[in-house]
Amino acid sequence: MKKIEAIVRPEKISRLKSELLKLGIGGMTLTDVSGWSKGRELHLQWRGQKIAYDLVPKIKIEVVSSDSFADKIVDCIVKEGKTGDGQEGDGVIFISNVDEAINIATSAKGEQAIFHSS
Amino acid sequence: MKKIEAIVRPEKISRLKSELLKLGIGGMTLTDVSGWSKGRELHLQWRGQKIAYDLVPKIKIEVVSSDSFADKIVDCIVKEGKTGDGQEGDGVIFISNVDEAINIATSAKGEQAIFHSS
Amino acid sequence: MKKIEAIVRPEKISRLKSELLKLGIGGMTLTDVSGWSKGRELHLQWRGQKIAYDLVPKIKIEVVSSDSFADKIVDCIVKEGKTGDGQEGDGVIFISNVDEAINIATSAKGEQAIFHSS
Amino acid sequence: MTVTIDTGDTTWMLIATGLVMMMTPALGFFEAGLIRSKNSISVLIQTFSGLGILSILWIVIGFTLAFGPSYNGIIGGTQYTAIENVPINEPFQNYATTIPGIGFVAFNMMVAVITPLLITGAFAEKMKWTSFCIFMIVWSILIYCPLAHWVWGGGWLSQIGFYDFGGGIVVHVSAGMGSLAAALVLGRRKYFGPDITLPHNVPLAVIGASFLWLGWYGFNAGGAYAAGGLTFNTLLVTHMASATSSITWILLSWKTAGRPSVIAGINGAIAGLAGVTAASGFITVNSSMVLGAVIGIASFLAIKLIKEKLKIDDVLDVSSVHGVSGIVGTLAVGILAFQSINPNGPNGMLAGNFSQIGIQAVGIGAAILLSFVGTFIILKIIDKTIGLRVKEIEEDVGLDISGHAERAYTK
Amino acid sequence: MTVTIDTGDTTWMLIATGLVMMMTPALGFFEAGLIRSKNSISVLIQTFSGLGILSILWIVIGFTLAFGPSYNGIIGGTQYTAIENVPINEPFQNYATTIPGIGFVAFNMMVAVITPLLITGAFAEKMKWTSFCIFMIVWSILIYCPLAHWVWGGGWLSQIGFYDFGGGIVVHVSAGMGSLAAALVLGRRKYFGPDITLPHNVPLAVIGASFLWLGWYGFNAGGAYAAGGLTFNTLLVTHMASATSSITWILLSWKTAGRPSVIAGINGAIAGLAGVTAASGFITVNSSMVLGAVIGIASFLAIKLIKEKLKIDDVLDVSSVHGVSGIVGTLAVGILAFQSINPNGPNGMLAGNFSQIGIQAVGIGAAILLSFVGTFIILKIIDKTIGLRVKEIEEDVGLDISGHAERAYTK
Amino acid sequence: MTVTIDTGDTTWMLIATGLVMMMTPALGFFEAGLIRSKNSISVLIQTFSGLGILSILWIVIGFTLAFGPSYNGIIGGTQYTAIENVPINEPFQNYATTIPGIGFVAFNMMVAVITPLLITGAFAEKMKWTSFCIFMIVWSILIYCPLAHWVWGGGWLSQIGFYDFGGGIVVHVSAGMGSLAAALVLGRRKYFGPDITLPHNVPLAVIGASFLWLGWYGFNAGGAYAAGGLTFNTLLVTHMASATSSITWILLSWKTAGRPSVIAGINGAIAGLAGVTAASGFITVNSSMVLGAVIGIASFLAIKLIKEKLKIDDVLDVSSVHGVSGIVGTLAVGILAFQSINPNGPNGMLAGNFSQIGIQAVGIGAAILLSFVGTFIILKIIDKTIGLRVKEIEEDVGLDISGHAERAYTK
Ligand SMILES: Nc1ncnc2c1ncn2[C@@H]1O[C@H](COP(=O)(O)OP(=O)(O)O)[C@@H](O)[C@H]1O
Ligand SMILES: Nc1ncnc2c1ncn2[C@@H]1O[C@H](COP(=O)(O)OP(=O)(O)O)[C@@H](O)[C@H]1O
Ligand SMILES: Nc1ncnc2c1ncn2[C@@H]1O[C@H](COP(=O)(O)OP(=O)(O)O)[C@@H](O)[C@H]1O
Repeated sequence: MKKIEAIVRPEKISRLKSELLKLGIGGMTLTDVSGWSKGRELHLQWRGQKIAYDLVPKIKIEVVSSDSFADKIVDCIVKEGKTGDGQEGDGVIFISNVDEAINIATSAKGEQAIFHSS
Repeated sequence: MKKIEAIVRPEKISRLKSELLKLGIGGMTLTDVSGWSKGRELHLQWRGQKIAYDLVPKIKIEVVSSDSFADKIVDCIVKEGKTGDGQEGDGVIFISNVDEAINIATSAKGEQAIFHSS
Repeated sequence: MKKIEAIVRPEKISRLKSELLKLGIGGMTLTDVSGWSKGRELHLQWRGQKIAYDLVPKIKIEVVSSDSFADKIVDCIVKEGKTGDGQEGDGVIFISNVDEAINIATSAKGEQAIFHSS
Repeated sequence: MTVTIDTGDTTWMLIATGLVMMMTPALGFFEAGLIRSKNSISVLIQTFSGLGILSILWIVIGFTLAFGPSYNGIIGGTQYTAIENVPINEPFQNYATTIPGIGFVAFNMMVAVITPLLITGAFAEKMKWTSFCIFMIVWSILIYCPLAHWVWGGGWLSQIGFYDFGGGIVVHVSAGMGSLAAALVLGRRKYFGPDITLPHNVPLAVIGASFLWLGWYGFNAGGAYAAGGLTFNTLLVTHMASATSSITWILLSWKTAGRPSVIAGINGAIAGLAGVTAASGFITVNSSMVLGAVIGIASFLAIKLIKEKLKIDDVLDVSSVHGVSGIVGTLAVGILAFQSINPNGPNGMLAGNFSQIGIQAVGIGAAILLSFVGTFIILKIIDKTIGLRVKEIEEDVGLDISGHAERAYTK
Repeated sequence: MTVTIDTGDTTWMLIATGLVMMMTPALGFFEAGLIRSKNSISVLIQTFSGLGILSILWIVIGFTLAFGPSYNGIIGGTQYTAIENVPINEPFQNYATTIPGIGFVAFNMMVAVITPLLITGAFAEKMKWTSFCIFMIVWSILIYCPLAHWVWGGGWLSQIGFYDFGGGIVVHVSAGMGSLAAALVLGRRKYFGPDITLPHNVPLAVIGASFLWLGWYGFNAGGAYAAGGLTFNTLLVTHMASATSSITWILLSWKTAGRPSVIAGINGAIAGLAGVTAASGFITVNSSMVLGAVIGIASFLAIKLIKEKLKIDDVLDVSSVHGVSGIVGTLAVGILAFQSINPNGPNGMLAGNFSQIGIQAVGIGAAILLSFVGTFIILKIIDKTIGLRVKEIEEDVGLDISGHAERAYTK
Repeated sequence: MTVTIDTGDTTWMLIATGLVMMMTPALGFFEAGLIRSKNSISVLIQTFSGLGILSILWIVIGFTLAFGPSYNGIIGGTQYTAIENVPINEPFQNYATTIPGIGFVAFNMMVAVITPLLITGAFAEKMKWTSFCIFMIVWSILIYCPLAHWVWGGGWLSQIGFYDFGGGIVVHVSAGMGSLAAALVLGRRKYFGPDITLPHNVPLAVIGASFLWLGWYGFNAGGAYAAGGLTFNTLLVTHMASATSSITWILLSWKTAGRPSVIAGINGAIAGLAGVTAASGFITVNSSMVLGAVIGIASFLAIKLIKEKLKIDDVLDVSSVHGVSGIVGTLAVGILAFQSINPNGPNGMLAGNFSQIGIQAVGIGAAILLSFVGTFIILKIIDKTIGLRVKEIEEDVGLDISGHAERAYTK
């Protein structure tokens, strides 16, 4: 299985969520994070000390899916998460490997654990 | 080493934590998240727009452990995290591989980094 | 690519961030977490029930980088994150593998996705 | 008694009215802070919409049922329906004779608004908003208005010489016993136990408690309907009972849980304030310090009994904090009252009058009966018809999202 | 008319002054809670620094422009510059004749402070703090002071028999129409739409709204400059309009969005309070309940029109909640006023006087013209010179970090 | 002087008492918002339990030590122990002669409660709750009561003609210098520096500051013990000093850190309020604007010196915000006071009296000596016996969990 981890704009969440739903994913987990990435620093000051305080609130979406399904999810996130032509700040997606998944309620393992129905 | 990532009910945390403790794990990290999974959507509306706003507050527990110890941890979480007979919403556990761990204070690496004592 | 995940003291963040910046990393994501690790439990009570309530607020920094760059990042975090001589509570770093990265705005993949400039 | 408007007295009642109005949202902050984030909006909308609904109800019918000319000491007549015949530029002849009649209506509105809303603490995290609305209206008409009439509107309790200065039974015993009934009818929350009773925003709860404390100056000392020595004595009695009860709770939390708790501190303060209400206009400041400590102990132990032993899920312990406290304080009138403090009040045991405590007990008994049984019946009927509790999935998701499509906090 | 200080009246005005002062920070809480976390500090500093800046301005020049001896009914003279010649131990001869002259200055300062700050709701999340400061000062001098003079300082509107008790046009229409102009000049926020209008801290917004509600007792009933029947009637009229408008909004939110909303509840309350302001000292409590419902409907629909149809990004809907409400309520004076309530006020249609409504319309028209056009021009000039909006990257990062190097919350 | 109760004056003092009471929880919100989340409960419980403990202490012994018949101008006698002999329905003969005696006790209680609690700002995030409790009691008896007696109870400072209207030295210099001593005795927090001084909840701090501002109307204008021109002048003087000091701080933060800061704004307001306290009942509104700016600059620079240069970890800068401000404002009485404003006050330099400033300096010196040395000794003794600071691990985990088993926020 794959874990798809996307850092996206908070404004995009509600539409993104319903699109992922339509795709038929089994679940997702959202975390409030703050992000920084190159080229976006604002040089600010704090109590007289110069600091680069440029963290932007973002939301991290994590979806674990079967290997084959992962690409569709990535495409969906890219499509929904994009703002304009190459605009900065739309975020990134990371894909990594998951060895095993276990559903706590049913003790189901593997892909069974992450797909209730269908 | 393995990373065990469990998304569980907030109500279960205090007991779960003390059980993991008894097992002898070296540490854990908790994050407030919100989750959604299939079959649990409530169709709601927001300012007149129909949306499926069905995120449930959950807590993510992350434990990094030696490969051999991972199963015990999973069993413990499944045991403590379960509510009734196959009840929805009890959560999921994901297991993935961790290449290396470093303790910042001691610069210890590998399994030394995650087990202070014992 | 590698994901470097460090759980550090909140007090250390501002300096750590600017050091990582100097190194030339492409981005990072911060999450508020709470952590527990062995040997640090305080036995407290809550409404008359004995519980070990010993979660300490920490910040998780995640940086995804090229394989070759990972070590430099780890060294930087260790250097900045250390408080005194082997003092507890300075945190841990975990390194794991990332299969793919995609920049949402540009659709760039791999290391292109995580390095805007340079 | 002269019946002319005094600007000083009127100003005091303008303020007291404002202070008591403010208690309703403050109650919302107090409660919302002490429950889980996912249900906090549901409580805020209950108190906020309750303020609107019950204010309208009071103007339309409530005031006249409570303070209209008495039908056999049971209920007020309809003379003041829609505040018809209420004097604006003169005082009433029989109530609050130095402030405008409409001021008497306004002050008592705020008291009438907050009373049923206290019960929200018993069914927070459980009850549907629609059922809540209906319940508020019915309870106010069937329980609050009669009780207010019996005690303050010339009804039978006042005729037998029962005394309740600020609303010990009218407000606190009635809401407290109503809460006990509500907790029984609605049953326990899912996963009832210490794990779900973590307050989500303690500073918010402390803000609520602090403004409740301040508002109570208006609630109790406003009952003097004038500004003078008695008013200030009432204010100070109120303050000291809160102070001693709060400290008592902090010490008890320290003893039982090993750590002094701020949540104990604010709950103790509310218990002291609720408890001293009945007696606040009749006793000395020194008595109030003793009374506050007794109220603190009684209400603290009551929680241990009701919630921990009997496992009755009165979410915010209204039955103890208001109910038990109110009983203790109303009884205390029969012990601690002195006519040297308030010539229009009774003497208690310490002043040599051993009969007053019996009369006080009658009043308490009547209030318990009316409010416990009445609430039980009202809620059972609503339950059988439109239902009281949210669905299980709604409880899981939280009442905020499921019932109001709102979240308390976003980034 | 006797011109001696009355301690009761003076105490009422001391309190009313405090209550209205408190509305300014409360406005900040209300607004900050309803916008995104990353911009919440920027609004808090606007209201807090506005309180400082506009207070100083009022002492130095504002009071005399509004209340100094009239130049042809257009603007006040400079007799009271830096409050020179303001009596401390006696009342003014022509205003508020039972309280110290300096008390009249202080109470009206608080009204003058909050009025321009209401417009912050229109440009929250968009505007630079420096431009904000300049705008406040200019707007106060060019729009608020003349308007206050026309209505309350003996200016031409008062001379033609226009009545505005608490500030229906002086405060709410002027701020509301100024907000409309501001929203047009500043344009929409990035990603304007429902996704960015999630309030970040609802309890904070409810705290703000609750203290605005309480403060409005001072705002409106303070306009009586005395404590008596009219004062209490005004307080209760204010309260009931808020109650009915709040409930109206909750019902409308339920109907249109499927769920009763607490944010609707608090917005409705503010709309009711703003709306009833003009009429609060002239009408009966029963009328105010009808008026509150009408204001609620009008302001709710106005948002649908202005924000959802016309896509004008008046961030917190000041144009509807204050502007449209203020218009409705000021017109209502011409319908609902009774001299039996206030002998110094007008009679409206229901009292048989059909001409008053025309005069009220003239006042409303004048206020709209002055404030909409005036605000538009002022902002255009500032925009062309030092600029109004923050940079796009600053909007992304949030005004708190970019403009103030502060974050509302950390761990 | 007539000695009869006036309802208007009494109402003003009822309110002023309430306003000052409210300042204690407001202080808690202000402080809790400005420190780290993990220690915020520990401050809330200090202010809340302090309100209880110090109220009881005041009734039992404090009032009589401060206001009982003087022993040689040093301390009050025991005539009013447990408020025995305090008149309820008449005024005192020598204090506040138009309000009930018990009202004088109540108002002064609230002032006596908040004074020691100001010092919590110096040892927040460091001190054990038990040691805090003991310290409060001892400090109140040994430092506050004598000082209040010297200035207001007929003691030696009042005999030599020293004037302090609202508590410039009694409250602010004493708490400020006590804080300096406390910071020295307790030492620095772990990792002391800008990284740990991020405020965790700015809106909470602004709520606190706003209600402190409002409460200060009662604190200063309550010192008139009556409602009239002087009362209103005092209120406005207080307001304007806060306004100008707040704006001064915002400008200074802009200049030194490149961004206007809301935290500077609220700190500046508190500095202005604390600073003007001594002079508030003696000076003109126009003087107060100048004084506010001077206080703002002095207190801002004091922080640079004490915290940034000398690295003294007075956590919330009480020594600067209250101490230095209080010194400046108390001296200013000797310059700006006019008997035309307050015939019972002094004339200052501008009114041609060059000797007053010397007397003021004597009072300031006495207060610094008593409070700095006294606090130092008291804390050293507590430190040697039961200890002052929490353990290092408790500081890491946070005082909330370790000391109170509570967390401010959960989900
Ligand atoms: N190399 C990286 N490692 C971890 N997180 C990253 C990395 N690059 C980007 N991110 C996350 O993605 C977010 C968005 O990145 P990006 O699209 O480059 O936008 P921005 O211009 O807002 O930084 C960042 O704020 C950060 O949270
Ligand atoms: N495929 C998945 N990917 C990521 N997170 C998931 C996935 N499936 C479930 N989760 C997480 O686990 C939580 C609980 O899942 P589950 O037990 O299916 O319960 P529920 O019925 O509450 O959705 C979800 O709320 C979500 O946070
Ligand atoms: N095995 C582990 N798995 C997950 N998180 C861990 C593990 N060990 C430590 N951590 C995280 O790192 C944090 C710091 O660890 P450590 O340096 O051991 O400090 P401390 O003494 O504060 O526990 C912990 O609070 C926890 O969040």
